[in-house]
Amino acid sequence: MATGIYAKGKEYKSEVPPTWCAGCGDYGLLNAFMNSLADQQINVNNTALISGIGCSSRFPFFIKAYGFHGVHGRALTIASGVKLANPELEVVAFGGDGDGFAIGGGHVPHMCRKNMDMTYIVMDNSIYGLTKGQMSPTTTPGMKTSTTPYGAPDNPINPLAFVLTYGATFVAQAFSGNPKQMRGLITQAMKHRGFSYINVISPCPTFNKQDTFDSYKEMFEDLPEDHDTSDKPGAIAKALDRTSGKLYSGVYYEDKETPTFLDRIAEQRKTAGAFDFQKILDIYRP
Amino acid sequence: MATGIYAKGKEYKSEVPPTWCAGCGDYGLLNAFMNSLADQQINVNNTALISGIGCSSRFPFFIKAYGFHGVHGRALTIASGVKLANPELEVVAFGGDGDGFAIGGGHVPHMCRKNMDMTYIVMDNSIYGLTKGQMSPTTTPGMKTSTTPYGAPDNPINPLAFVLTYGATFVAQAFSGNPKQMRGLITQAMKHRGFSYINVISPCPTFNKQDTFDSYKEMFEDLPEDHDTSDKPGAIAKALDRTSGKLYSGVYYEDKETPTFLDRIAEQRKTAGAFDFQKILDIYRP
Amino acid sequence: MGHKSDLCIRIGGEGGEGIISSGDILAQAAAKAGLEVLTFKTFPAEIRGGYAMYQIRMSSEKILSEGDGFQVLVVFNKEALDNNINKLKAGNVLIWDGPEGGDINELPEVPEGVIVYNLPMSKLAKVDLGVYRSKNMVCMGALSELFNIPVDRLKEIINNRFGKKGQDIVDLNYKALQLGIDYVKENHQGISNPYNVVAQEQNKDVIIMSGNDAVGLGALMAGCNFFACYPITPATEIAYWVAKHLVKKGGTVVQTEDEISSIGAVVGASFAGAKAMTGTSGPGLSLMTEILGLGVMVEAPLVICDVQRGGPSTGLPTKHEQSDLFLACYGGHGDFPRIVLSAENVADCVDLTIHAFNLAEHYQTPVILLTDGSLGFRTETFEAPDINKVKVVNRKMYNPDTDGEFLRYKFTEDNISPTAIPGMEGCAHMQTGLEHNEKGSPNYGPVFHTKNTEKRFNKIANAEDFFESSHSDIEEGATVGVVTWGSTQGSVREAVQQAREAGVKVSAFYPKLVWPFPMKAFNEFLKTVDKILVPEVNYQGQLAEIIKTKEIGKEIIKYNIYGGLPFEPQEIAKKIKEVQ
Amino acid sequence: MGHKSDLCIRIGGEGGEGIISSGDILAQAAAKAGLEVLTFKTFPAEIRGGYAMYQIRMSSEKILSEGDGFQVLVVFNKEALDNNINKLKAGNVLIWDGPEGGDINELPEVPEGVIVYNLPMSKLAKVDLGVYRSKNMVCMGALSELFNIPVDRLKEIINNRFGKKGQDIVDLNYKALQLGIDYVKENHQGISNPYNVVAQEQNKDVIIMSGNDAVGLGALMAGCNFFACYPITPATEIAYWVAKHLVKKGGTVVQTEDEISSIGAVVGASFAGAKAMTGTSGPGLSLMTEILGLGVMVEAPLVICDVQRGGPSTGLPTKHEQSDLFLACYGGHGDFPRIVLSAENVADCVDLTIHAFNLAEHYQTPVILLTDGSLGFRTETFEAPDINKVKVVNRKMYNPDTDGEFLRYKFTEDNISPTAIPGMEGCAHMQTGLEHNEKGSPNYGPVFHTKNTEKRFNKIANAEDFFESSHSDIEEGATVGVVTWGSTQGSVREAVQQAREAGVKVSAFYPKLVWPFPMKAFNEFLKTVDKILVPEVNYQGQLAEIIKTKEIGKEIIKYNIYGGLPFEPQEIAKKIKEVQ
Ligand SMILES: Cc1ncc(C[n+]2csc(CCOP(=O)(O)OP(=O)(O)O)c2C)c(N)n1
Ligand SMILES: Cc1ncc(C[n+]2csc(CCOP(=O)(O)OP(=O)(O)O)c2C)c(N)n1
Ligand code: SF4
Ligand code: SF4
Ligand SMILES: [Mg+2]
Ligand SMILES: [Mg+2]
Repeated sequence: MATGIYAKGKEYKSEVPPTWCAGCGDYGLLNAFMNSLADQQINVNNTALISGIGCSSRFPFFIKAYGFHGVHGRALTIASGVKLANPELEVVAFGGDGDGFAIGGGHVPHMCRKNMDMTYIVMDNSIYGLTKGQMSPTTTPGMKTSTTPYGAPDNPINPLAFVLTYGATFVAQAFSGNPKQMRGLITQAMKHRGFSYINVISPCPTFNKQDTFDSYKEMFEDLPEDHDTSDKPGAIAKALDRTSGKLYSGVYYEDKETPTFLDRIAEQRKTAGAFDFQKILDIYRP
Repeated sequence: MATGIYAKGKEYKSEVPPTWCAGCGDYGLLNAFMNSLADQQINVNNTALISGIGCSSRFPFFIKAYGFHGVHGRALTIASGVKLANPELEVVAFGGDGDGFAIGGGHVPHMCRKNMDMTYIVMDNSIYGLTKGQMSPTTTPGMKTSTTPYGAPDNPINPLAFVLTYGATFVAQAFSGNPKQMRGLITQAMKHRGFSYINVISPCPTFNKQDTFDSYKEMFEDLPEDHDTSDKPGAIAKALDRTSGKLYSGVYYEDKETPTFLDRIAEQRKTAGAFDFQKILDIYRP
Repeated sequence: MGHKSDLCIRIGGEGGEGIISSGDILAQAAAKAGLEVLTFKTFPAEIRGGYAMYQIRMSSEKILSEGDGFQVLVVFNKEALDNNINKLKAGNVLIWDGPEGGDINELPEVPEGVIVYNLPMSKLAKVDLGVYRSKNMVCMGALSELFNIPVDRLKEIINNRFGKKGQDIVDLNYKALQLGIDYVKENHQGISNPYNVVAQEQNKDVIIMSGNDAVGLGALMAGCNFFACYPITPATEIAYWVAKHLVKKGGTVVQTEDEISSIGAVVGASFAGAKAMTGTSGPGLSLMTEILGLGVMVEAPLVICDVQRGGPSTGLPTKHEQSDLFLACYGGHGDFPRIVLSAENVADCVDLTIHAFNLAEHYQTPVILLTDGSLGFRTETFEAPDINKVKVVNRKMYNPDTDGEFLRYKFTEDNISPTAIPGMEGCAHMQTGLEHNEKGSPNYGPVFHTKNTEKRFNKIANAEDFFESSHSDIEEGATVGVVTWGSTQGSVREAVQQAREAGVKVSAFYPKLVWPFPMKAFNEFLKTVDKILVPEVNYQGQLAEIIKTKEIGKEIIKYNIYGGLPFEPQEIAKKIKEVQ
Repeated sequence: MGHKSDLCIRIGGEGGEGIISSGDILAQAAAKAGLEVLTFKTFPAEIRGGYAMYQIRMSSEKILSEGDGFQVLVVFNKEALDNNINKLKAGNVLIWDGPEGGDINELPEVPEGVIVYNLPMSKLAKVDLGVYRSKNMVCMGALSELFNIPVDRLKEIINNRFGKKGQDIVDLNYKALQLGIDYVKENHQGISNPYNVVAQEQNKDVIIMSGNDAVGLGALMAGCNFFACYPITPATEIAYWVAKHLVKKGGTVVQTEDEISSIGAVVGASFAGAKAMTGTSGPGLSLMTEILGLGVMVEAPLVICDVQRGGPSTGLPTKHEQSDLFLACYGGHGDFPRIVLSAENVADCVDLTIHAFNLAEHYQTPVILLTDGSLGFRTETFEAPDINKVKVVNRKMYNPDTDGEFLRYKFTEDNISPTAIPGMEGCAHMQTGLEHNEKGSPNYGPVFHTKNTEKRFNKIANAEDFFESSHSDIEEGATVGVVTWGSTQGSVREAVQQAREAGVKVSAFYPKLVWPFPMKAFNEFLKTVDKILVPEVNYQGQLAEIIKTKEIGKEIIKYNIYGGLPFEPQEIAKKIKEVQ
């Protein structure tokens, strides 16, 4: 095995001990992710893990790969620069529901529609963890948080429906309580060409006492066998539908046809013509 | 008639002559909007029109009402402050496709999901007009613009599908070439309680030579009679569907049930209790 | 060394071990006993793990700063011991739980002369009480017995805090307290205790409150009725406060999707006539600078409170630093002025927030109030403010009878244009971030840009006359004058006391307004000294650099630390002696 | 004033009347004729309507600035006449189309001694040619005939420009030219024309190019291979250029959804090893300051070009101002340094962009290059640069053989840590905007924050030694030294010439590096003068304020204009005389 590739998931773990509370959902992703790296035989030297700010955004510290822990909400912007500068790299971006869909929410549509070649994993705990318990974009209305002492007044966003509408070409949902399924989904997402998104429901037992492992366990179900992953409106409808009280894990949507951003760029390079410095100067010679 | 209310649409026009090119689609909205104001007997003294930066964002200058022309992409943030500070005001925000869905795209989801009590009208010309012809979020892929000399590499966004997914409670599309229909839609949108959105297809003959009045005229059709404005997944599917080569104008979706942000705030105020300065200090008296 | 009557207790341990809540209770008990209290807390930037510290300074006299270290150290774990043990001096006290709660007889190495009081709080809680997490209450009990802190007060507070959770919880805490008290009584009776505080009657109406809460209180008193914000350490508590209380007065508080949206909403609310504010820390202020310029351009009254933290970038989110002065004074594109205030202590947080609103309204311009993380978190006792005595200023409104035609940006003698808000009849107008004429229509000609630029700068040029914008403390014969800003002012005040007690002559200048710098008062001050010393918790000496631009013709001596901690007064006192 | 051989023609009218394109053609023709050319354009901020102006200065000698007004004025409408007529002096020429293209015999009021040449270009185009929009070409023909600009050159350029559109278009333009030529021949023959330019042989390889294009060219030459941006006036042309040309060299150019995304992508690309850049104007730079701090914290080499415009807020998007120096030097939260450069002219835009990349790579830190709207838009002739002679610097990479264990933020003697990029084996590491230890792990203790803060500042402290970072022009016996930055440097150079020609002794200091200010060179310079004069196109005197912080012990005289226009050299020359 080449240096940088490991046989077992746990060998991908860095020396840095996770800073998460006992019982934090993010541990589930960490394990699943490391196992998926081993499954895929990923080389950490060619891997860049990019994140924003939040409990969840500490993720890259705990893996042996190259990593970048940026500023709040901008993980995708930085990740896109990494990938475009070196398309050889395996690029995965990480963040929380606040990082990704509040302050960072303006960037997601554009990564999706560009079909930027990378994977984005959001750890959704319906709360701001690191800043100690304020309303997040996925907080249930009416929930009391430190900034909403009389109950959260906002309707929650629906990350899956968002990225589907934005044009992400691979969209899945996973649950921290089911790391085995998650492991497979991560592998699928990383192998996907183009922009892949995984919404990980990852409870925060410390600050969100309402959305717990137990309550989610009740609600989670695999997507039905007959779910058509090529039907986007169907996938959106599934994501929006909360009448059943169920949450579905699995692959909502997959599109292998749409060219990726790098594909398009490569196409353009061909029409741009060869580099000739004197020819460029000629334009400016009077 | 009280001061500030006018009988005819054109009386709502300010002294400032529009800065738009001859043939700009934005004139269509201006006329339709003024006529709608007259239809509704709106008082300009109680009206605040808020915009960002762009050709389209000059809109408020041309109406007699209170107006605010802010910075690029932030019209909705400013408009929300205006409305929350004085719920008595009629608040309408305006902008372009770049202002609203590129730099400002991070704010739209949150105004929608909050169901903020105001109307947002985007003049979509699939180009950056004011800065003279760069790719916008709705530019057709492959189109050559000044920043994309080898063709635009990005897939376009779908504003209607976006705001529907975000949770806007009134969503319509209009066409500058059909100001009569637009006039009615504006009235409906402004009368709607909560966040209402109108996507106005408003060609830029100066910088977008591809998406013209003529090409749009071919494509535009009214939404079918049997379109169900209460079916959100259906509305999204309709918005996403480009296979027919058609564009539909009319009301895509309407939801009169979801409480508005002001409704929720009012609810909370009740539980907060009465103001008593000494009682507050008591918390801090040792 | 501070006052003789001072007692400063520091408790250190792992975040989450109840250190913060027990510190709060102790501080309140001391305040209840009529003492002045000033606390100092540091948290880890991570949720779990990392070192947390709570220090309670109590005194019979006004406390000016965190002080010079502490006399009593309580350690809940080894990290706390290692971080702090060497700061103890002969005669100071270590409260000792045993290594990681182990055998109390296994003593740590301590500096010479340090007194060690055994207190097996872990064991008492775990074994005797059966509830390990009550360790902090055992500790409180012991401390109250050792240092004379009235246990009745402690009980009262515990009852108030935990009453809602049921009598069981209250009783458990009482029991834990008693265990600590009893242990001390049995084991340390008769030991001549070097420290004890004497409860005293207070006939002032005192409150104990944090800097962040105080900003909220100030906003409420100033008539703030709109607050928008995005959570950020160490500023979020301002939002908690206003979210709870402003609404009772009919105000609106909204959590937005980011800081840009917050400041946008604040500008909009101000346009609509509200007294609007946002609270943030450095990263948020960076994001707000574009719209800050818009606020100046449209002449919107609004207030931004920046609770500074260690930077740049995400930096040291829970650490102390005063490094956003440049950003506050110079940030944002284009050449535009803004008013910048800085608070010294918790009472100042109330007062200056009120002044910030008044200045904003009077001058129709954004005002930035700088506080910092230590000040935001620390609690202090001070006299309860009287809402009926507050002077509230409102923007000058257009009056059709006296003002002629309504022109939003009318050139006037004092550069303040009477304004109008939506809803007023006949005053409909446009505001724009483009340069404009008196009416508000875009105009890029030399005349209006020149005149408006001058208007924007000139209108606030005399802001120092608007309120008590600085305080000079002049000692005759002093050659050196200390000048600083923010909470370092407290350390300087105490350092000046120390220096004078040691016979060193020194003067000091305390600006509350830092931009435009109160030059009239400062020039008067400068006449009395030969050189100035500027201690700041940043690298470049941001205030010192600004003062240099005033070409004061005197030596300016910078004194900078940038390790994430505030100054100790003794450090400054030493420096004063050095440079005098 | 200016050189004897100077000719400066100004054409004014409504935006969209072909003024810009005809000006471009005229400028190119002059350059083709071997003349030095420097143009100056102003556009309205609106798409339609508003006043546009194009000024072409041509000379047999190097042109240093826009100059002192113009000698020939062509007006396409009344607004252009009103805006400019009073700037004409006796002996200057007005080309007169009649009022709004009406009766040419209805003469306007002109200053005494101004010569009026009738030229009914509207009529000639509309009536004689039948194509009104060819009015500008009629005008070109007339100008070439009047002022000796070789008409063959004009035709060549027209052929190159319009050839693609078909011979019809070319012929139409030729015909229009000829109409203008013929009119002059018939009506103004024999008039003793006070101005004419003499074509000359050029044996240098000259190009004519705008400042924005030149920044693109510099980036390409420096090895830039990643460029992200969001359109903004007056910077967008940089993006046009790189979008067209960088890709040919394998580079990547991406238009992002906003400026925050641009700078984020640039930081990411730099992390991945690219030479990355973004171009923007003030509002964009304001939005970028948070991530600028991140770039400094992670020590990312990257370049930001800010093409300044009038501010604050949306301000005066197409007007001239140098008001982002404070933002560039002091913007962003926390106390952190950055390298700031400022360009004087178009050739400088090439050179300093190259230096910007080299500095960024060498010091592993963000570099901001300040230009401005006039410079970005104006075209100038200069010698074609040689890509083979360019010195390209690359960041110091980690070498396992000599550098020991890989530590991304290793403390070294020169404060530069050898780095590694993803893809390198065995160097996987974390970069974070949190304060960190040598490895890159978060650390908020006093030691690392103190040492890293010092490292960040110290590593660039001697940046002035890295390249020719300033230029001193010392005249013996001069008491006053002029210091300025940006394109005002050109006006100062010309003013200095004028002053010296008038017998006034004066020195001047031209910093290319403005932060950290090149103090070694400046101190040497200061020894030779008694006081300094700092002309700047902003209100506060941003450079003057920065110089004040250096406590130079000499009088600093500010000279500020802020009307949206650059200085005229004669204004500065006059001031020099006044203060000497
Ligand atoms: C510009 C800026 N604004 C605010 C913050 C404060 N902040 C840090 S993390 C965070 C939210 C974290 O929530 P989320 O992204 O959901 O992650 P979690 O901690 O829940 O995993 C906030 C508001 C910041 N660091 N920077
Ligand atoms: C922060 C910032 N970035 C960029 C710009 C430049 N800018 C002004 S308008 C505009 C885009 C206009 O496009 P759109 O919103 O579609 O409006 P249109 O002109 O097409 O109506 C841009 C990029 C700006 N003013 N501010
Ligand atoms: S606070 Fe919540 S999200 Fe953060 S580490 Fe703890 S459990 Fe996880
Ligand atoms: S440039 Fe386009 S969008 Fe702008 S005014 Fe002209 S036609 Fe309208
Ligand atoms: Mg979260
Ligand atoms: Mg547009």
